Amino acid sequence: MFKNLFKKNKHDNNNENDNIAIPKKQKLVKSLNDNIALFKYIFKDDETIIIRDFQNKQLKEANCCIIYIDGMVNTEIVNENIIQPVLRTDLSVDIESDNLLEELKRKVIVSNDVTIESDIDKITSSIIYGDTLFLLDGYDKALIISSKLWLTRAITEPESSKVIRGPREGFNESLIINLTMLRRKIKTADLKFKFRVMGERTLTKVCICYIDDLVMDGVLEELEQRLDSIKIDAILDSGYIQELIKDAPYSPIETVGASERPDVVAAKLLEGRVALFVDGSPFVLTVPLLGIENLQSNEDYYTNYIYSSFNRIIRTITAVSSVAIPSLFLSLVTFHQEMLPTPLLVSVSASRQGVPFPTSLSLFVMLFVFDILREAATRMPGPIGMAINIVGTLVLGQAAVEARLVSAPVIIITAITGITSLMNVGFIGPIIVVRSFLLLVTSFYGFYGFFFGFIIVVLHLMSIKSFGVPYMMSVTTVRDHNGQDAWIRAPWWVMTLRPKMIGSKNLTRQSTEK
Amino acid sequence: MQKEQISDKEAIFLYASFLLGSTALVGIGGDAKNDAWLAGIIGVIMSIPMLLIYSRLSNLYPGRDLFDILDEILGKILGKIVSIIYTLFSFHLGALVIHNFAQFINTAAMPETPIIISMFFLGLVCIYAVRLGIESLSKTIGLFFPLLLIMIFIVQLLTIPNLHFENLKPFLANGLKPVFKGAFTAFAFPFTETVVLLGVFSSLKTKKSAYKISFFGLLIGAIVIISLSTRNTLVLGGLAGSLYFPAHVAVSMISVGDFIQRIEVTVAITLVFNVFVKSSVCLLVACRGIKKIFNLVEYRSVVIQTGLLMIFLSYIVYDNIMLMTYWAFKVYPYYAFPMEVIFPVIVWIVAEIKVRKANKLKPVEV
Amino acid sequence: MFLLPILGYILLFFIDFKPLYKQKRWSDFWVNTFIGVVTFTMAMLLSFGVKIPSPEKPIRELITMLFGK
Amino acid sequence: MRVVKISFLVLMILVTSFLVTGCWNYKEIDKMAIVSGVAVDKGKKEKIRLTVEIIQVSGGSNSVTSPKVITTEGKTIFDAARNAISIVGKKLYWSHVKVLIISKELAKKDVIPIMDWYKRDSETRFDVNLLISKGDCAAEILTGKILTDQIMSFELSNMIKNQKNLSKAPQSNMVVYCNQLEGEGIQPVLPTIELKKIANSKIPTIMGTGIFKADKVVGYIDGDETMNLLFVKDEVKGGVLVVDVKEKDKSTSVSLEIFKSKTEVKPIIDGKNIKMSIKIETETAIDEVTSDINIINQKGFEKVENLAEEKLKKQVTEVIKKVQHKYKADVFGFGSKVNQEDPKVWKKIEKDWDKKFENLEVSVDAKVHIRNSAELSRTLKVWK
Repeated sequence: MFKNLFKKNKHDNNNENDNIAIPKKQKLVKSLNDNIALFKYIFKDDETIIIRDFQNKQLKEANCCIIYIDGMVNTEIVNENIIQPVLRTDLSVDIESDNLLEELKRKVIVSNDVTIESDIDKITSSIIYGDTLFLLDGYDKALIISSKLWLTRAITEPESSKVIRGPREGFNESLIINLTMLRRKIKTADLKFKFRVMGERTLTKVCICYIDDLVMDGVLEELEQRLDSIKIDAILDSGYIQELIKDAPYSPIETVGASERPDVVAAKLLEGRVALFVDGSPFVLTVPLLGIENLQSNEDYYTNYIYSSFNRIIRTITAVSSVAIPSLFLSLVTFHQEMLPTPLLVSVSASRQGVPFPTSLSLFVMLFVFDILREAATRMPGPIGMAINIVGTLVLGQAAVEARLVSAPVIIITAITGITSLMNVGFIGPIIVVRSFLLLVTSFYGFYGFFFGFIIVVLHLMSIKSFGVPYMMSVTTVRDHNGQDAWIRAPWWVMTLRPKMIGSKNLTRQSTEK
Repeated sequence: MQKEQISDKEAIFLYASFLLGSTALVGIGGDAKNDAWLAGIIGVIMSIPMLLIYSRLSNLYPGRDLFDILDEILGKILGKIVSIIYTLFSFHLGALVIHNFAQFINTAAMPETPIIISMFFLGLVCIYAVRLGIESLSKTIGLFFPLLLIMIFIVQLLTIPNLHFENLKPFLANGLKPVFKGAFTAFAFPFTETVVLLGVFSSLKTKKSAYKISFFGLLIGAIVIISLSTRNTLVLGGLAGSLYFPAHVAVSMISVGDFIQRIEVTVAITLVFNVFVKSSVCLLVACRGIKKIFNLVEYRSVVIQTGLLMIFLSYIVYDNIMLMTYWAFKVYPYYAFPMEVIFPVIVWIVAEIKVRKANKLKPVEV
Repeated sequence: MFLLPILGYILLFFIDFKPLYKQKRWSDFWVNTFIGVVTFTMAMLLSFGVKIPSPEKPIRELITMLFGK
Repeated sequence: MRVVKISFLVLMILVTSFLVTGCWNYKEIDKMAIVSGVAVDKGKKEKIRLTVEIIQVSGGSNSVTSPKVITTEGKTIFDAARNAISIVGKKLYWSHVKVLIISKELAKKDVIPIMDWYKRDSETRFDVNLLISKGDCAAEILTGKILTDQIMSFELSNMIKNQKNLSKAPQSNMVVYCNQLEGEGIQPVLPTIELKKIANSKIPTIMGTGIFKADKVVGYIDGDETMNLLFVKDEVKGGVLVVDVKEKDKSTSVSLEIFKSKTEVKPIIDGKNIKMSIKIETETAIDEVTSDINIINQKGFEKVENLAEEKLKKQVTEVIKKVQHKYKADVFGFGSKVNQEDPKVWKKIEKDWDKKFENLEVSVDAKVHIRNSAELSRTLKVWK
C-alpha cells in the first residue's frame, strides 16, 4: 500500500509541471470550481464522466455539483434521490454555517449509504466504483452517495458442471452476490469474510472465506502470505491467482481447486478448507486441493451411495485410461505382439496393411487432431460447431481409414481416449501432458517404458503437496476414514468424520450420540 | 526442512518389495531344485535372528540411520571406514539389481534393445525417485504394492490348473545338503540384504515400529517369494532349474478359457516395480552414506552423479548372463556375509554393552 | 555416439552443478563434481567402445580362493 | 531465457537419440510375417528342411486371411528360419506358433536339435503343441485340406484342444515334453498326425501316439491303444468306452461316455522286487445302446460295469505288455513313481531300470461306475 501511495505521489508530482493547482495533501479545496477542475483533470480523456451542477431553489449561493460515471450508476437514484430532493427542499440553514453538508446528508438525500469524504484518492476510487460524488461550494468535504448499478448476469446453472440432482444455482461475476449465495448456505456467524484488494490497476476485490472453528491450521496464514507475495497489475479472473499461488509451479497439476457452484464451495468450507472469491470471476478457488477431488462431483453426495461410488469408479477408470490407453495400445502392437491373442493380432495386422506411417506417429497425430477438433468445437458458435463435428467424423472416421492414412484401431483408440479425457474436463491439461509423455517413452521402450513413465508420474503426484497437505492423501488409504470419501463414497451415516488433516480442528461431522 | 516420515504400512510394503526385488524373477534356492520351498523356509528362519538384530539396532537409535549408528558406536575413524564399506556395498547391490533387470529385459523381452538403454531407463527413474525423497517413494509403494499383491494372488489362482503336485516329489532326493546350500543362498540373497534398509529406517514414525515392520515385511515378502518359486516348480517341474527366468515361462502357460492367456506382462510388472524399489533404496542409502562420509549438507546434491555411476557400474559389472547367475547363487552369499552378518553382530554387541553401561549409570541418578 | 553424453552433461551442468554452485554448498559441489568427472570419463569411454574392467572379477576370484567353488 | 535454453537442449537430446539409435525393438505388425505353424523335415541338400505356415493378411475393412506355406533349408533350424527372410522379405514372427510338426524321419534320429532352438529363443513360446507326422513328409500336413478354419495350424490346435473329449492322442507341449525328456524314469510321448484320404482330399487327423526312448521315436501305437496308455498316465478326461453285452441270443454294444477318470499308480517295493499296482476309477454314463435289450436297471448297470471293467483291465494290460516288450520305453513313468515314492531305492536301481522295466510286474485294477443313462430312461422298444 505504501508503495502504491508513493507511486501516486510521483505521478502527481509530474503533473505539477502542467500548472494546475492540485492540493498537496490530496484533499478537496473549498472552491467548487477548483474541485470540478480537479476532477475534470483526473478524468481527463474520459467522456463517460458526467458533471452536473445545480442549485437549490432557495439557496441560490449554494452551488452543488454531482459527478458520476455514466453507466456505472443507477440514474433513477441520481435523479430522484439526489438531484430532486436537493433542488426542491426547503433549506433554512445558513450557507455560512458549517453544517450544510451534514444537513443535506441527514435530511435531504435519500440514500442508504452516504459518507463524508475529503481524500481525493478515495473519492476517485469511489466514483470509479459507481458511487456519486456530491460537491457543495464552500466545503472542502464531499458526500459520496452510494448509487451503484449492478448489471449482473442472472444466476444460472453453470455450464462447466451440470447436475441431474442437486441445486442448480451457480456463481456469477459479482462478488457480493456470490458471497450472499454462500451465506445463504451456511448460516453461522463463524463464517468469516476477509477482504483484500489485489491487482495494482484493476484493484480487484478478493475475499478469503472460511469457517472460523473448522479451518485447517496454517492454511489461512499460508494463503495470505502467498497472496501478499503477488505483485501483479491486473487480475481478471481467479485463474490468475490460482496459478500464482500454486505449490508446484512447473507441474501441470493444479494444487488449487476451482468451482462454480455454491454448494460445492460450502461443502469444502465445511470440511475445513478456505475459499477465495475473486470479483468478476464465477470460479471460486478452494485450498487445499486433494487429487481425489478431481474425481468427485457434488452430485455424488446427493444420490444413492452405491450409484455414486460406481460413478466415481468409472471416473477413476476413465482418468487412468485416458492417459494410459494410447500407450498400452502402442506397446501391444509395436513391441509386445506376443501378448495379443492371435485373432486380434491377425485383425490388427489386416487393418495396418498398406498404411505408410508408423503407429506411434499416427497415434500422436490423431490425438493432436482430436485436440484440435475439441478446441475448435469449444470456441465455435453452435451451428459451425456442428459442421466441425461432421467434418471431424468424416475425416477421422471414414476417409482417413479408407485412404489408408491411418489404421482403424488407431481411430478407435483415439476416440476412446478422447471421450474418456472429456469425461474429466477438470484436469484435461495434466491428462494431455501425461498422455504425451507416456506415449513418448512407450514408443522408445515399449511396455516397460510405459510402466517406468507411470511410476514417474505417480512419484511426481506423491511428492506434491497442496498447502501442506499431501496431494494424494486419500488415495492409498482404504481403512481409515479418509478412504470413505475417496475411490468410493460411503453412505452418509458412515461418514461421521471430516477428512483427516484438513478437518482435524473439529473432526466430528455427525454426532453419533443418540 | 520438514523431516521425512513414512508410515508403518508403507514401510512394511517397502520392506516386502525390497525383499521381492530381483528375487521374484531369479527365484531362490538354485541348488535345492524341487525342494526350493523348503530351502526358502529354512532361509527365512535362519534370517530371523539377523532381522531381530537389525531391528534392535534401529530401535536403540531411533531416528538415526545406519551411518549415524556406525558413527555413534564405532567411533569417528572406524565408523567412517565401516560406513564406506556399507556405502560401497549398497552401491554395488544397486548396480547388481539394475543389471539383473536389464539382463531380464534383454533376454526375455527386448533382445534388440541395447542393454544400457534398459539400465538408463531404470536408473533415471531411480534417480528421480531418490531426488524426490523417501517419502514420495514410500507413498508410491503404498499405492502400487497392494495392487501388485492382488495381481500376484490372481495369477497364482489362475495357475492352479497347471499345477502338477508330483513335481514336488521326490522329497529330499539328494539329502539335506543342497537344501541347506539353497537356504544359505536365500539367507544372503534376499532376506538379510535388508541390512541396507537400516539406512532408511531413520524415517520411521514411531520408535517401536522397526520390529513390526521387519516381522510383517518378512512375512509378506517370504510368503510371496516362496509361493512364487514353489509355483514355478509345480508348473515347470525340472525345467524350472534350467531357465534363467522361470517365472516368466510359468505364467506363460496360463490359458483360461482362451481369453485369459499370454499374461506374462504381470510378471514383468511385478518385477519392474520391485526392482525399481530395491535399486532406489540402494541408491538412496549409498547417497546418504556419501553424505555422511563427506559431511555434505544434503544427500540430494550427489544423487544424479551417484545414480549415473551406478548405471555405468551395472553396465560393466558382468560380461554375460551366466556370470550373473553364478554370482547370485555362488559368490554373492560369501561376498555379502561380512556386511550382512559380521558387522551387524559386532555393532549390536557393542551397542548393547554401551546401553547396559548407560543403564547402570542411570539408577545412581534416580 | 560420443555427442550424446556430451550433450547430456551440458544439460546436467544446468540442472545439477549450477544450483549447487549458486547455493555455495562447497563440499557438496566438490564431491559431486568429483563423481561427475568419474561418470563423465566412464560415459566417454563407453561411448568410444572402450571396455572398462569389471570390479566383480577380483571379488569373485578372492571368494573362490577363500571358500572354494 | 534459461528455461528456453534447457528445453532446447532436452529437445536436441531427444531428437539425436531418436536419430542415432532408432527404435530398437519397435516393430510394426505389418512388417512381420506371423508364423502359425511349423513343420520340420529332413532336408534334401542341407540338414534341415523347415516349412512354415504364414498367416497372410490382405485387405483393410473386409480383410481376408489366408495361409501361405514356405519351405527353406538350413544347417540348423535357426539357420533355416533366417533363410526364410530371403523368401518372405519380412522377419518371421514366432510368438504365435500353434503347432510344431516333426517328421517321422527326424523323430527316428533325434529331436533335441529341433527342440533346443525352440526352447531357447525368446520369441518362441512354451505352450506350442508338438506333433509327429506319421506320413513321410511333415510339410504335407500344412498344405492339406482345411475344413473348418481359415488357417491349418489353427484347425490343428483346435483339434488337439478337443482331444480331451476323445482321449485318442496325448496332450503335449514344450514344457511337458521337456520334463518327460529330462525326467528320471519317464520317457516322452507325442501325439501323431497323418493325412487321411477322404473323398479325394487329404485331411489331417490327429490320432495315436509316438513312443520315444530318450530322444528317438521307437514306435507308434494307434488311437485305441493311446486311450489305454492315457488311462495309465491318468490323463483321460473324456472319451468313449464301448462294451459288448450278450444276453441270451442277442448281443448289443453299449457306449459309455467317460466323465471323470482317476488312476492311481503305486509301486509296491518289497526289497529288491518292485511291482506296480494300477487302480483305475472311471465315472461314465450310458450314451448309446444299439439294440432293444433293456439294461437300464440295477442289474443291467452292474453287468455292464463288470464287463467294462474286464475290458478296460484287459486292454490296459495289453498295452503295458506291448510297450514293455516291443518298445522297452517307460512312457508310463513307472520309474518316476518309484523315485517319488522312495528316492533311495531308485538311486540303486536307476542304472538298470530299462531292464527292470521290461520285466516289471504290473497289476491292473479297474472300476467303472455308471452314473446315469443320459436322457432316456429305457432302451428303445421295437414294436412287433
